[in-house]
Amino acid sequence: GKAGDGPAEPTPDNPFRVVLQTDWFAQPEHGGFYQALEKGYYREAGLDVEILEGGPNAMSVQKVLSRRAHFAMNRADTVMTFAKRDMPVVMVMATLQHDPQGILLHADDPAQTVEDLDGRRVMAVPGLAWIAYVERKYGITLDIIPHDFGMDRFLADPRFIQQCLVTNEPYYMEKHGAEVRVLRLSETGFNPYHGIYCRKDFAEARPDIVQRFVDASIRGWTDFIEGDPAPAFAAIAARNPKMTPGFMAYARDRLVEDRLVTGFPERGEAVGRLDPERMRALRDELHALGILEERTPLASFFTGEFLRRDGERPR
Amino acid sequence: MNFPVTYREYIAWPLIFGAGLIALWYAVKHAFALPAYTLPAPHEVLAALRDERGVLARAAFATAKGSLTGFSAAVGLGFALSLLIAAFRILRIGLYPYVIFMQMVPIIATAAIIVTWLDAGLPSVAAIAFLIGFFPVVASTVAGLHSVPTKQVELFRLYKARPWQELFLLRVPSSLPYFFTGAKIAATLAVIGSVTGEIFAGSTARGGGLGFMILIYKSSVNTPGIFAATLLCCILGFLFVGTVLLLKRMLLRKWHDSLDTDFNPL
Amino acid sequence: MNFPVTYREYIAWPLIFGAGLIALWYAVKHAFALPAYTLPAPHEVLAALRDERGVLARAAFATAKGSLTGFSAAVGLGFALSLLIAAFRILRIGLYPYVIFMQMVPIIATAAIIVTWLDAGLPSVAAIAFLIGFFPVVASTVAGLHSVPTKQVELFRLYKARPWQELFLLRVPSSLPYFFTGAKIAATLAVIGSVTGEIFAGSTARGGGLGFMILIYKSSVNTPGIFAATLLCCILGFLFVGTVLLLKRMLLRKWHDSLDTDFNPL
Amino acid sequence: MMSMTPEIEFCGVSKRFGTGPLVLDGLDLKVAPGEFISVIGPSGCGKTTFLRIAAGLSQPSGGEIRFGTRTDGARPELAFIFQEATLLPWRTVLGNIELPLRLRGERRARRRKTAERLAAEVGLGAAGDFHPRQLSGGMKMRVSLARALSLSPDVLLLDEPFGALDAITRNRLNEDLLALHRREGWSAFFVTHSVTEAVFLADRILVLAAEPARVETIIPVDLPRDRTLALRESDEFHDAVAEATRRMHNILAR
Amino acid sequence: MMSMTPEIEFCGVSKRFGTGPLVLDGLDLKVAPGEFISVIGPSGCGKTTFLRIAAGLSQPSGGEIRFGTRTDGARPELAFIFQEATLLPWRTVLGNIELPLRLRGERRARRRKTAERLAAEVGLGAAGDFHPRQLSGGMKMRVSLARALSLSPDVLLLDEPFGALDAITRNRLNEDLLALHRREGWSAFFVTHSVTEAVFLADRILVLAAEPARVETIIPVDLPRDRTLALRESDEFHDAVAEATRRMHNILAR
Ligand SMILES: Nc1ncnc2c1ncn2[C@@H]1O[C@H](COP(=O)(O)OP(=O)(O)OP(=O)(O)O)[C@@H](O)[C@H]1O
Ligand SMILES: Nc1ncnc2c1ncn2[C@@H]1O[C@H](COP(=O)(O)OP(=O)(O)OP(=O)(O)O)[C@@H](O)[C@H]1O
Ligand SMILES: [Mg+2]
Ligand SMILES: [Mg+2]
Repeated sequence: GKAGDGPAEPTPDNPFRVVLQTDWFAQPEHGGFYQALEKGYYREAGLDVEILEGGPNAMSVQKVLSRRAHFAMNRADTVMTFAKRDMPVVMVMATLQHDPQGILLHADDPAQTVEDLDGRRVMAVPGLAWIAYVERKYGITLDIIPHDFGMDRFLADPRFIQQCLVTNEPYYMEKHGAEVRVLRLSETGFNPYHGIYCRKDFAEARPDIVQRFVDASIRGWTDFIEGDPAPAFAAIAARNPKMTPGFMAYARDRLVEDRLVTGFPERGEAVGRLDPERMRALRDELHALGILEERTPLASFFTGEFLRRDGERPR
Repeated sequence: MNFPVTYREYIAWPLIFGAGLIALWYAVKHAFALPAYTLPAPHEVLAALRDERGVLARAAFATAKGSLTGFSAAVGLGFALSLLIAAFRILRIGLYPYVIFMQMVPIIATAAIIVTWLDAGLPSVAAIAFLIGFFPVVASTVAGLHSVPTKQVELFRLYKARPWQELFLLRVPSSLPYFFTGAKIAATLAVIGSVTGEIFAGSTARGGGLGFMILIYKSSVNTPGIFAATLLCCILGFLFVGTVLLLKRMLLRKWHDSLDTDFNPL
Repeated sequence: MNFPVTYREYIAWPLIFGAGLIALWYAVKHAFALPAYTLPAPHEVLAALRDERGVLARAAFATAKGSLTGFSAAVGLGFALSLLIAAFRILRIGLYPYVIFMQMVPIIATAAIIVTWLDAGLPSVAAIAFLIGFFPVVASTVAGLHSVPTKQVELFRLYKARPWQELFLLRVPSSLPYFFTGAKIAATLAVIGSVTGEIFAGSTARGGGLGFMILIYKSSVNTPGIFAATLLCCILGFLFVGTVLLLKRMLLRKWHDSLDTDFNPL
Repeated sequence: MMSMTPEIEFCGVSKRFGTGPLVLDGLDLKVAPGEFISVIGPSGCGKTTFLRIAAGLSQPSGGEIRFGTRTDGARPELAFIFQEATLLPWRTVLGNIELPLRLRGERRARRRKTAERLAAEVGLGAAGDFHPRQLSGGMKMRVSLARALSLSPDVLLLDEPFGALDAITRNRLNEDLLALHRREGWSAFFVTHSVTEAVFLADRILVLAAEPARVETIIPVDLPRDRTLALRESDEFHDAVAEATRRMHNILAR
Repeated sequence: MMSMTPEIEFCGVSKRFGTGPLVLDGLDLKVAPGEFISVIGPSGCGKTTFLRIAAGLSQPSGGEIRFGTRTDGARPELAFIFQEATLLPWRTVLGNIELPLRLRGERRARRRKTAERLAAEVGLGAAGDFHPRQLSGGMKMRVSLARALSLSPDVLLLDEPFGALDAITRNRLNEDLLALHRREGWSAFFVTHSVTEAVFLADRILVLAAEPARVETIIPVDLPRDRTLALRESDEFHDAVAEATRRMHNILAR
């Protein structure tokens, strides 16, 4: 249903209905939201949250723009592109402090660095910013073939290379006996936040709701990473029949060990935190490489309004 | 070609060919030593079907709903549009080119628009299934509405039949053999359309269909699962085609002058 | 309906309707205050077409190659298979169900297999375009081969025509109106098929076609770009349909007994 | 009924298909209301073409046709029996016969009754529920005849309606046709290959020649309008037939 | 040629469509090689059905047909002229006429020559390149006739081939048919509604009645086999016709 208006002063008994559109089928990478949902953090905050799953063609921004979802997920670079196209959306919180994307190779593949991929065929989502980024920054050319979101071709072809999430594909590959290696994109310098965005006018009209959502989500994420993930796992497995306990544990371990959610506190990173300086640096670099045609003002795609400077977790 | 056919043959030959195809399948698998994640063996597919029967049954049901809605809309609206095109010369000359034009818009492009206007889930899925099946119905029916023997049209004009009478009492019955060909094509496309819809515009919160399951199996390298879901797609499609053929038989058997009508169930 | 039509009308009406549709497009855009990223205005699409003309021209060429190959194969092999099915009862009963069955396999499932065997690039793209256009040709042609008037078949049997004579001298010419309907459907599907193929099996190195460009524009949320690529798809498809219609006119005009043949270019 | 039946005038009507030879060349003919014209001539001479032009199904290449004093350009109510029975294969015998009434919006029960009566009249009372593909050639033509009679037309155009019928059926239908003509008073153009039939039915006989197309003659039939089968045994009738045959042979042998 | 023409024997042949009434009921007939049988009877009595059964296009519900002493079960070479000209719309007049030769694998130039000769014989020399939809009804039947004659059949089945033709053309074709029959010696079944024609052509006339289907009679024609149009003016001929007519009326009035 259409995301409509809700009560002015929502309470747990009279909650505000909020729709969150995720970027893929239910998976541990969305764990914090499911945790918040299952443990009633949203409800406590006076929100009645529905999580819509995505997929390879989720078109979440269309849903946010047409007000069929309040919040959706994406990478900071994509949200900058939205701004460039005059889409009135702003990023309000981060889900991942570091980009979990990587390039998956067989362990014995001769390529050791990104430069070695020059001229190689890589299965990826055509048109994503990271492709142009590594091509221009390292002066290489990739032969991109469209990602089919499968792994069978990788398994069948010992020289196959494909885009992956460090939290995801390596698990299945290893389960099928393939030895794999991952070149993390964050090591190439391409390291955008993954975060949540919403319509600008919604953030302006109902900052209270956004604030409640951000706070409850951060609470959920913190609990998912630090506490017992079982409630989220149960909810995810119920929605996505392919989520086995083994896989979910693996993915969460990656999130924890690689500090993808919490970041490194010594660099001022924290759950949910968006650092304006990192945003500006990303934008400038994308602009310098000609990927962003103009230096879109920060305010057009991002607001720190809902995040505490110290990244403290909400009470 | 013209000796009477026993019904037993209609069971026997498909079974023989089916067995042959399955043998071929095993042969290919062994000749190239293909692993299950590239080409699962038939029994592995059946095993997947058994293991996943709960999920797949629900998914098949969801896909059936999407296909049925889309298919009905394609046949109904396609037929209606064909009537309009046949009835109004101006539409035929002026509008029909754009109908063909529309048909050539790739699904991936339409999906974006559809999702903007419709809710994700069943409405979008059905809309895409509809779009895929729509044109074959229109193209076939329009061809049929225009293949009426001259003499019969002249008869109607002599009797000063009103245009709508010419349409409904002459052109429509006369076009039925063509219409059913179009409906048969639409029936085979209905399930494909629904699956494509689920892939491009599916939302999964409301019980994803077989297309959704194929994506899920794909992202967990469950190739036998993909084949099992595919098998269900085919079976579902067969039910649609079967319904169309049954209807055709019932309506045309009495009068359609074709020696083979009786021998050609498909 | 039966007064003579000047050729001028064939130019005028499409232009009038085209203008109407463009007006409607602007009207919808303004009525709902739709921004360019949801629904770009026609002039914005044209601007995108101009800005991207180099890339899009190359892409259109690649897609044209894929479509043409797939379409030719669909028509050629589809026709050949229809002949076999019409000629051999055993194939009709035993094999045809599996042909229909195959047709119902979702592209996403077949694409994976095709790409594994043929590698990404033109061959895979053409193969997918082929698969999409194949069945409409078969279904229509088989229907046509079976819609021969009884009397004519009896005539051939009286003259002890051999089966292949009955096939080539009677059934084939008699089925042409049906065949062309199928070919027309295949022609509209050729470009869609190629675009779908590129989505599953395109490649930048081999000049990814319009489908690939749509994927890229989609990733960078370039809606006018998507529309521009789509427009090219439609124009490309029109050329295919036009060719089929021209051929049909040339072959059938002399003898096909249908009052409207002359008035109905589509 | 007769009030509607107009005078029909053909003024220099000619017809040529594409670049072929002339099929009709400057045909002039004035037909009084209620007149019965038989049309006779060798195969391929243009009889069907003439009827089609009269019915407006084909445009003359030259000349024109006028219907009475009508200035509204409207054609009178026409019924046409095509040379090849043109039945709708999906309609039964009764369904085909009642088609013109259906097109006129007649009510179901009434048109069914009319159709049943007409089916019986042409000897198809027992075949009412057959589909055309179950009928013999002659039966199809009779359905086509019954269909033409189901309306009360102003002008009846009959293109060899009885060619496929046996003598007995044919004679009976000839008589029926004459009785109907007396009662309803339509004008008729009746194509036949039988001089006897032409003489028996017509007020005048239009003889068409094939080549050159320009030659056509009118042979008047000087027999009382009140004709029965008994007339056919009379000397008067035999003389008329012999005379017509002689003149025809003269024309066609030229 | 004549050597191939077999004796044909119908033994208790009967036919019923579905659950309808009997159309043929226990028909017995023995036809000598080269014999010419005319078939006559009211519309819908089963003439076409009889021909179709003779040609093997329809299976009898009872009884059987034997062709000479052949034990190989092979049917002799047949030509059938359907009551409705069955032309292939995409073939020209010549193309339709040469079809049987084409099916036999005759060479292009030869079959074209034969077709041109036959087209001229049936008076269609100038229409060789027309498509069927450009032909008149009678012209179509003549194409159909020429096609049937293009082979040298053993048995010729003609279902009212001349019903749509004018007297002059019809007489000419009657004569041609007789000459051909003398020369080639096929057996013939010839359906017609004209007693005159039946008598003129046949050795024997098979009269079928509609109801009950069981009634059928053979009327022998006692005229010399060597017939020309002149015969038709003779008293002998007129007597034969009168006699046949009388007997027929007796049968059909029963
Ligand atoms: N396919 C069929 N199904 C049912 N009844 C049929 C079929 N074909 C013919 N009949 C019936 O068989 C009877 C004889 O038909 P047939 O065509 O042999 O008549 P006919 O003697 O040739 O008549 P005509 O002179 O009018 O051509 C008719 O009453 C007809 O209704
Ligand atoms: N559509 C057409 N195109 C070209 N020529 C045609 C067409 N229709 C008829 N003709 C020609 O016109 C001439 C007259 O045809 P028409 O049908 O009027 O003859 P008819 O007198 O009715 O002959 P029949 O007694 O054989 O029915 C014929 O020579 C025919 O070839
Ligand atoms: Mg005629
Ligand atoms: Mg008959």
